[in-house]
Amino acid sequence: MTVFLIFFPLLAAMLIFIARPANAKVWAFAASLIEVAASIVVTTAFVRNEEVQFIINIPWIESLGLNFSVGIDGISLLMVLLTTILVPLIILSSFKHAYNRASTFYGLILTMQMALIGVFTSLDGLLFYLFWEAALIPIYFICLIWGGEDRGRITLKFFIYTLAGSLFMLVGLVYLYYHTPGAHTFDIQALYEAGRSLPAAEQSLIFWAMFVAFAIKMPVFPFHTWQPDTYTVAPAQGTMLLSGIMLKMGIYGVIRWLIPVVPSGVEQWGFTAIVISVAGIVYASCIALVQKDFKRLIAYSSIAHVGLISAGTFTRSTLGVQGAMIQMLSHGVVVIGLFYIIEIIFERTQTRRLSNLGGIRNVAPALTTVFVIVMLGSVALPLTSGFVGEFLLINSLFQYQAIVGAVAGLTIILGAVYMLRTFQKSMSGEVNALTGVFTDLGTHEKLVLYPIVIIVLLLGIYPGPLLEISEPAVANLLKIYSTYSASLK
Amino acid sequence: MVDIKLLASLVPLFPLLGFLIIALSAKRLSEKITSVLACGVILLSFILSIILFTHLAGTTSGDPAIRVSLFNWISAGNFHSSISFLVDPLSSLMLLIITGVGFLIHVYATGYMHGDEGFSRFFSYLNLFVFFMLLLVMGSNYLVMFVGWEGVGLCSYLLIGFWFKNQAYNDAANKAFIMNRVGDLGMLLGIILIFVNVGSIEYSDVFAGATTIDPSTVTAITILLFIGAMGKSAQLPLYTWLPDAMAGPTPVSALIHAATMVTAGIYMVARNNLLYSLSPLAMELIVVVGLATALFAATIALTQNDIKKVLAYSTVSQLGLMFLALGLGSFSSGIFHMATHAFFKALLFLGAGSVIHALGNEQDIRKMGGLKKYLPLTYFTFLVGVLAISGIPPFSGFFSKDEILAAAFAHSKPVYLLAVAASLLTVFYMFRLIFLTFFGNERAGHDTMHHIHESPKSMTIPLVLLAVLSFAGGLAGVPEALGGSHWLNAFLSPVFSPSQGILAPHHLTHTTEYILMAIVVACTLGVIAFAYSRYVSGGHVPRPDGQITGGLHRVLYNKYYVDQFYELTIIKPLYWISQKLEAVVERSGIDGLVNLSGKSIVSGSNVARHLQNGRIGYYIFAMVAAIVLILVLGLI
Amino acid sequence: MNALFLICGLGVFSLVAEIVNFKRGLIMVMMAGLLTAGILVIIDFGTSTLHFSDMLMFDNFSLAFSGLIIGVSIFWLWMSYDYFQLQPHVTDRAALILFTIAGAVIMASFNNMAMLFLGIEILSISLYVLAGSRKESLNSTEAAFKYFLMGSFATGFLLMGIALVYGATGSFDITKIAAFVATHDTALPAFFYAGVLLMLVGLAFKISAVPFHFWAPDVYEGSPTVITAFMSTVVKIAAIAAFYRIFALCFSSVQATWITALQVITVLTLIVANLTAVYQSGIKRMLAYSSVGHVGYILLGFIATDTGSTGAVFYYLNAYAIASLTAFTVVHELERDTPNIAIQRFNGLFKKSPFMAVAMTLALLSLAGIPPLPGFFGKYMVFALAIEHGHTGLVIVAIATSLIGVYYYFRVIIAMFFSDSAGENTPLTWSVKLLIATLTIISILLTVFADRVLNLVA
Amino acid sequence: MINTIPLEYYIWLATALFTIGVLGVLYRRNAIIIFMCIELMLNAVNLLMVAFSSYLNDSSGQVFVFFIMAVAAAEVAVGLAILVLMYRNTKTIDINVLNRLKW
Amino acid sequence: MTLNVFYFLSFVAILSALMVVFSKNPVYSVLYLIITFFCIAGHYVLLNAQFLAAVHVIVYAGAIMVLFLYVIMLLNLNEEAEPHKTTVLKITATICAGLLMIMLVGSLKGTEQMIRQQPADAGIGLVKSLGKVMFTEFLLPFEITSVLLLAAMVGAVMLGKKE
Repeated sequence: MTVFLIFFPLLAAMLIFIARPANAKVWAFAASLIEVAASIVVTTAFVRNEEVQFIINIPWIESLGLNFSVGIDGISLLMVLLTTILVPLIILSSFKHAYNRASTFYGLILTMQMALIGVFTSLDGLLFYLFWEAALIPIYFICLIWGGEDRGRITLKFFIYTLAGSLFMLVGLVYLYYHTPGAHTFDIQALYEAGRSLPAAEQSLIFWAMFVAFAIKMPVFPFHTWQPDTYTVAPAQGTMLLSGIMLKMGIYGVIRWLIPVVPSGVEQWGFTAIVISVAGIVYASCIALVQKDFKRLIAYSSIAHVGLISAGTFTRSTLGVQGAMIQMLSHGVVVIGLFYIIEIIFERTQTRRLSNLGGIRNVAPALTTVFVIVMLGSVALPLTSGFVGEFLLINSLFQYQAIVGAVAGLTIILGAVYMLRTFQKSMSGEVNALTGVFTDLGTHEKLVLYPIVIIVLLLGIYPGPLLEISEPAVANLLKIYSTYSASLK
Repeated sequence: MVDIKLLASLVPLFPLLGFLIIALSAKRLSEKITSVLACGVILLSFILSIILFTHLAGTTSGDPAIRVSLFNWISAGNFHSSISFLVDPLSSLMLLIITGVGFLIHVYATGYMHGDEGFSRFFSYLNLFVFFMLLLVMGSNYLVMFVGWEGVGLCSYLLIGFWFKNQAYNDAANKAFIMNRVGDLGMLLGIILIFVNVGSIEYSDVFAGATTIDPSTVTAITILLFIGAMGKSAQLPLYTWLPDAMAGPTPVSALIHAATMVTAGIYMVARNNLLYSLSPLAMELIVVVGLATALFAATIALTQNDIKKVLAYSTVSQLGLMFLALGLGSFSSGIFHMATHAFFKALLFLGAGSVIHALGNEQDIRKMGGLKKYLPLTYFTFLVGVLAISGIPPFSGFFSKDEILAAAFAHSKPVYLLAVAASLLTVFYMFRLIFLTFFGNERAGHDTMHHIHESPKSMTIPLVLLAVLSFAGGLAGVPEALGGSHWLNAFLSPVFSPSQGILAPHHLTHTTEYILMAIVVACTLGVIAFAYSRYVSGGHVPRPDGQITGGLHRVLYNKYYVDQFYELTIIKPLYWISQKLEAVVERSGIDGLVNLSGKSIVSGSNVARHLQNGRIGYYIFAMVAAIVLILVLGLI
Repeated sequence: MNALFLICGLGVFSLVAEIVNFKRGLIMVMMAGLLTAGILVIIDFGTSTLHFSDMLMFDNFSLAFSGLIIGVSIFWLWMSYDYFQLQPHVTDRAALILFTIAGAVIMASFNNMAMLFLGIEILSISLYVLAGSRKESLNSTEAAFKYFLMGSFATGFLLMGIALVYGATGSFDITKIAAFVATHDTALPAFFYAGVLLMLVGLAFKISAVPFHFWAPDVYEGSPTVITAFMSTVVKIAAIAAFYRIFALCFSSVQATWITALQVITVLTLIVANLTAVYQSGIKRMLAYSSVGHVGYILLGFIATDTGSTGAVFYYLNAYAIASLTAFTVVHELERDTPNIAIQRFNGLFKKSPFMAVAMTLALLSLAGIPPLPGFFGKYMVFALAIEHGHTGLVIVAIATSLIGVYYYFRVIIAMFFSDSAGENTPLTWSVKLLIATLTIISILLTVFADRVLNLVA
Repeated sequence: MINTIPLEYYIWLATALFTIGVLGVLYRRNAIIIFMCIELMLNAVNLLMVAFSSYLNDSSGQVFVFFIMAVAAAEVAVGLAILVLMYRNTKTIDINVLNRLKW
Repeated sequence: MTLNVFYFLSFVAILSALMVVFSKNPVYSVLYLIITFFCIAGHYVLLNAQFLAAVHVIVYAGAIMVLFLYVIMLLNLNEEAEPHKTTVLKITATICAGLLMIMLVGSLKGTEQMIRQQPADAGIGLVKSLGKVMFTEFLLPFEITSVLLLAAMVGAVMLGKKE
């Protein structure tokens, strides 16, 4: 089943690449719907405990200790669900846009999905790394081929920057690999053991090697400068993929591949990570305040949100990690909605400068409603998805260190400041020449945005079932961590 | 027999349904159906509230509170929270006020908003507001209260910026939301601190475990919660949003910014009376903040010329008085004043709305005057409201304000004096308002006067009903000194008894109370006379904006320059820092560093390629030199 | 062994073909012959035999490398079909190429210094000529001249090294030298070490490691493109095989002597080659620097001369050769009319010929070492080896340079996908399409069956 | 005969000749002279080989010298052909003149 | 006596080798190189490599150097063909070569330790014994040399032939 989940999108992508059907988008959409169905089947078959399920383990390169080993536990399942549900929305969001070489475009999106699901299900260190990098290639080309101005330089910076980070992770993984007991292997459990057997100083080094990779991917201040440019230049769907799903890889990496692997390193440097994450919240929020470009503004807001998730994760508490899980889902949905709204506005007005917009609310009530709800999700209003996660995260941070929690809480204020300003500048006021002829949402757009709105509200009102899915697995991972810490004392 | 718990959970459900139906049907429903629907759901909730109220009032034995738990909301690790309701005397009283006053205002609004293009939007927001307000007061744990707390903030935001074409209104809406958020952060942290120390956020668990918490932590918790209240109930220093919030339609000002939402802070403190009573420091803080706000806002109100702004500052001031009561440990007085205030302030706002409506959206009292004969019903009801707020017996305000002043007197004399000053200032500016509006010369333009008309029935009937309430509302708390039994105190005692046990408030003798009442009433009448002589007999009209002289006057007229102060100390620096962060740290600093590494590679390459200069002679030299080096490396 | 005879025989055959004027099908015959040779190699696989008084040893190592050389040569012939058909001296060129391949096979399987020397010289002398084979072009002449002059100079050092080693050990036989060195490690005269180092220099020149690489960019740029492709694939494989064979098998017990020098060479190669490649505007010159850079990564694998490294080096060469060949095929197709094309020639290639663009992209990604392409596994293996042996510092340098590598490879990719098109569309023949597709598929198979490839030389 | 001459002498002599060859390659810019200097280097190696061969009493060293000679001859043939080709194109045999390929 | 011959031959060899490098006229260089080769042939004789000495004279002095002469005459090179060299170049060239020399000589210190394994056999340099080794042990290289020469021949023709 896991194999199907991973490789069905690739298969579909290959077929689309080769067959080049005239209406590639429809085929891609159908494929992504099948993937949704598959993920639902998995969810129903999933037993809610801490076990990793649907395990497949095939030797690949034995001399390198590389096995094709995948499986799904609660944490993975949530991430897989996020991926499978967002991808159809992303594909659907492009229906109005006639991309050149559509088959390539949709093929790349599906390839990306393959890599993402692979990342979230890998149980082998090197395999994880392979999927991790494999996710970079399709998104790079999506941005390069269909991106905006100056994309060559910007996407290259993005590529090299993230690649640089992940190479550090690779070094860390290899180092761990050579410390696995017995015959060396990249099996996740063996890596856990290897990491824990290392002395504290070496764990610190491994911690930094891997943390840098994850921090760049998320991205956390000060490793973030590739992100605003890339988000701005990427085509809408590319931005959605990047922000909606891809950055979750970093947090997922921290949860599964960092905290349990080098507990002592995390113990030693976790606070530093929290501090820079929290500093990033305030920093990115401030910069978002003065952005003139709508997309860039949301890009910075994403940095701020991710900073909070990252900080919460590093508290190593169930509350924090669970908060991170739910906030990842929420952020994925919300940010996709926001970027799509930006795309809708851009497509109609050909501008993303806030000062050129305004008054859209007069002519597009449906868009306004959606925008408001998604925005509320972003500013974490209770009963929207954003609140559940932010509450748990701030809670965990506050328990960890009250001051840090309080500073992190500033996101509640600053987030409102820049989001409301954005809403006001773009939607309120009188219409102008650009926005006067604005048409309200079309069918396709509604089909994308309404589900997003529903998810935002549903997650906010009744997050219980999702939290229950990941709770045992999170508790299990943290137990691995805490037993180690306890054994030191 | 219908299950009482079901009824309880239906109370917030009806407004929610109303909201959903109106919102989802977009503009397809006609104004009439929308009005009926919107008012109907509130009415249903009101009826249910009455049932609940009578149920509670009728239960004499044991704990009368009704608890309903709907479903688990957020749970992770050891944190659990559910969507659950608690209906006890305090919340049932709140329910009555919210749904009752809310219903009247809804009805009023059907007339007031008639013909507005956002008619259905307005009512959907309004219903949503009632829903959140009900959640706020009915929640049985802090998180549900917080949901309502933020929810009402949202509706307030939406309704202040209801006329979104005007960017000034939008600014006001943003300001309201953000200032509330500042408070909300404090509140959220307070809730988290409670959870950290008690391990639960259910009221019952927290109150049961309150005495086990470290006293300094209690202080921290209560102060954090109070920061939330400062934002929501517009106390110093977070009050500036409320006057600006008058940008919203007048029914909104009446419902949200006078009767209900802004009193959420009062409710919250009253709800946590046990925690507050454990922290004398927090109580002191509330006293100071409440009193300062009362005076501060009252002085500003003296010079304002916008009819709604005056009322807004008056609201801030009154809220200050309520906090004063709470801080003095006289929780039921605070609640009492909150209730009466809800009546008369709603009345005043609606009356003002009626005036504005009649004058074609004119809000400047300098352009009114002599409206008594054109708008008799409005004038009459407005007068009732003014008398009530001024504390003229036997209007409701008299009883509730008197209680607060009595408590202040019992606490300390200076506090009492200041409180009296605040209430006398209130009397002055309220009468200034009514005199300038309804008495004297007609200063409105000719066109305006031509179209002037009394408001439709849908607007006047609520006015009348509210006037009745403003008059008679005080009967719920006639003090023993005046032969009453103070029914309200008795009704709320299950809620406040734990804290009263700790605080053991002073009781004044009846004689003292009589003297105090007499003094206050006498002063009040004196002030009224002064106002009359100045504005009616003297015909004094405030000067236009440009001609204001006198330092104090100007300071007051400009609201102590607080907005400017905030602009200068917070907003400007924030943007300045942000801009610098972006320009210096982000672009030149971090990104500059990243780009520099890329550029240095390219320039390094430009250097390195000159190693390859195409000349064989040079190549061979390099090779021989390298061979020598390698021999040195390998052999030495 | 038989394969070697067959290849030499084929060379003579093509010379004879000139006389009987058999030109049309010559390339086909060559390919068929090479295919047969490849099969002969495969048949021998798993055996380890010495031939001609221990002159050659065909063990798994040499068979695998010979197989690789022959296989790559077949694809190379396929790619350069028109180079033979459209220019004069078909048979001469064909013969020279076959002699070169013979030399390459000898370099992969020698067991005696004499064979090493002769193998290198057969290969080099043929290449000097081939590099200059575009006689009308000044660049080609310059390439031949530079290559020849510096090559023979380096041969002098190699010979000096061989002589000194012979003087110290009394034998040219590698197994005997290895045994002698192992038993006399303290009693060896100092000039033995000088000999080893001089051999290092001579071979470093052949594999074009910095600072003995100066010839490579100029020669690669000046030579006809197909010859450049040949040099950067077949010749490089052979040179590396020879280098590995002599240093890993023969001099491994005196590693202390040459390891420092090799590390310095490795670091220099990584840095200088990758850095210089960044500024290049001509695609061939860029690929030349990249090919020098790859030598640096392969040398990283030499630092640990145990069983693991053989596989790593072999796999790396596989990945590298396939990717390079794909890249050169595309370059060759694009430069039909104008030699020495700039990177701008790739502008908008994706719009004109997505097939070529995608294949080129995959090849470049593989060269850049982006997973999951085989180039990544190659890099990964040598990195892992270096980390295992504690050379983390070297790995950090290698990682930094591979990032620089990404930079210049991606310039081509960006040109293909981003810029507007330049130049006309040249339709591809089915043969070229098939070749590109086959190479790409092989590249993917290399990823999937990496374990099999690794086990070939184990 | 050889007993009277120490091996070191030959090694030194060969080294000297080899170094003179290298010096010539570095010193001159005339391609033909450079070729000749390379030949000198090879001859130095030959001398060394023969010396070793004699002192080790092993004839394989001398056999190797044959191969070196063969290779030297082949190299010279090809090299001079290239040189002539170059001279035809550029009318010079200065090694540094032909440097179109660089950077 | 033998030692004196050695000294003489070595002196002439080195001197003429230096003259190869420093002669202005390429023809002189060729001639000096031939002298050097003869000296080396003399050393071969001293070393009991009589056959090799003969082959050496034939191949080098007889064939290779003649080829050089031909080419020089063909290209009509004279003294002015080479531009003036800077002093810096001269000095660096000398320093480089000197350093190389020092390194090589320095590495030869251990030579004295080498003990002859068996008494000298004057026969190894004769055709008989060389032929035996070449056609048994070194048969393959010998045959492969033919491929080398073939390649060189084909190549030289290919490059030299006018189109």
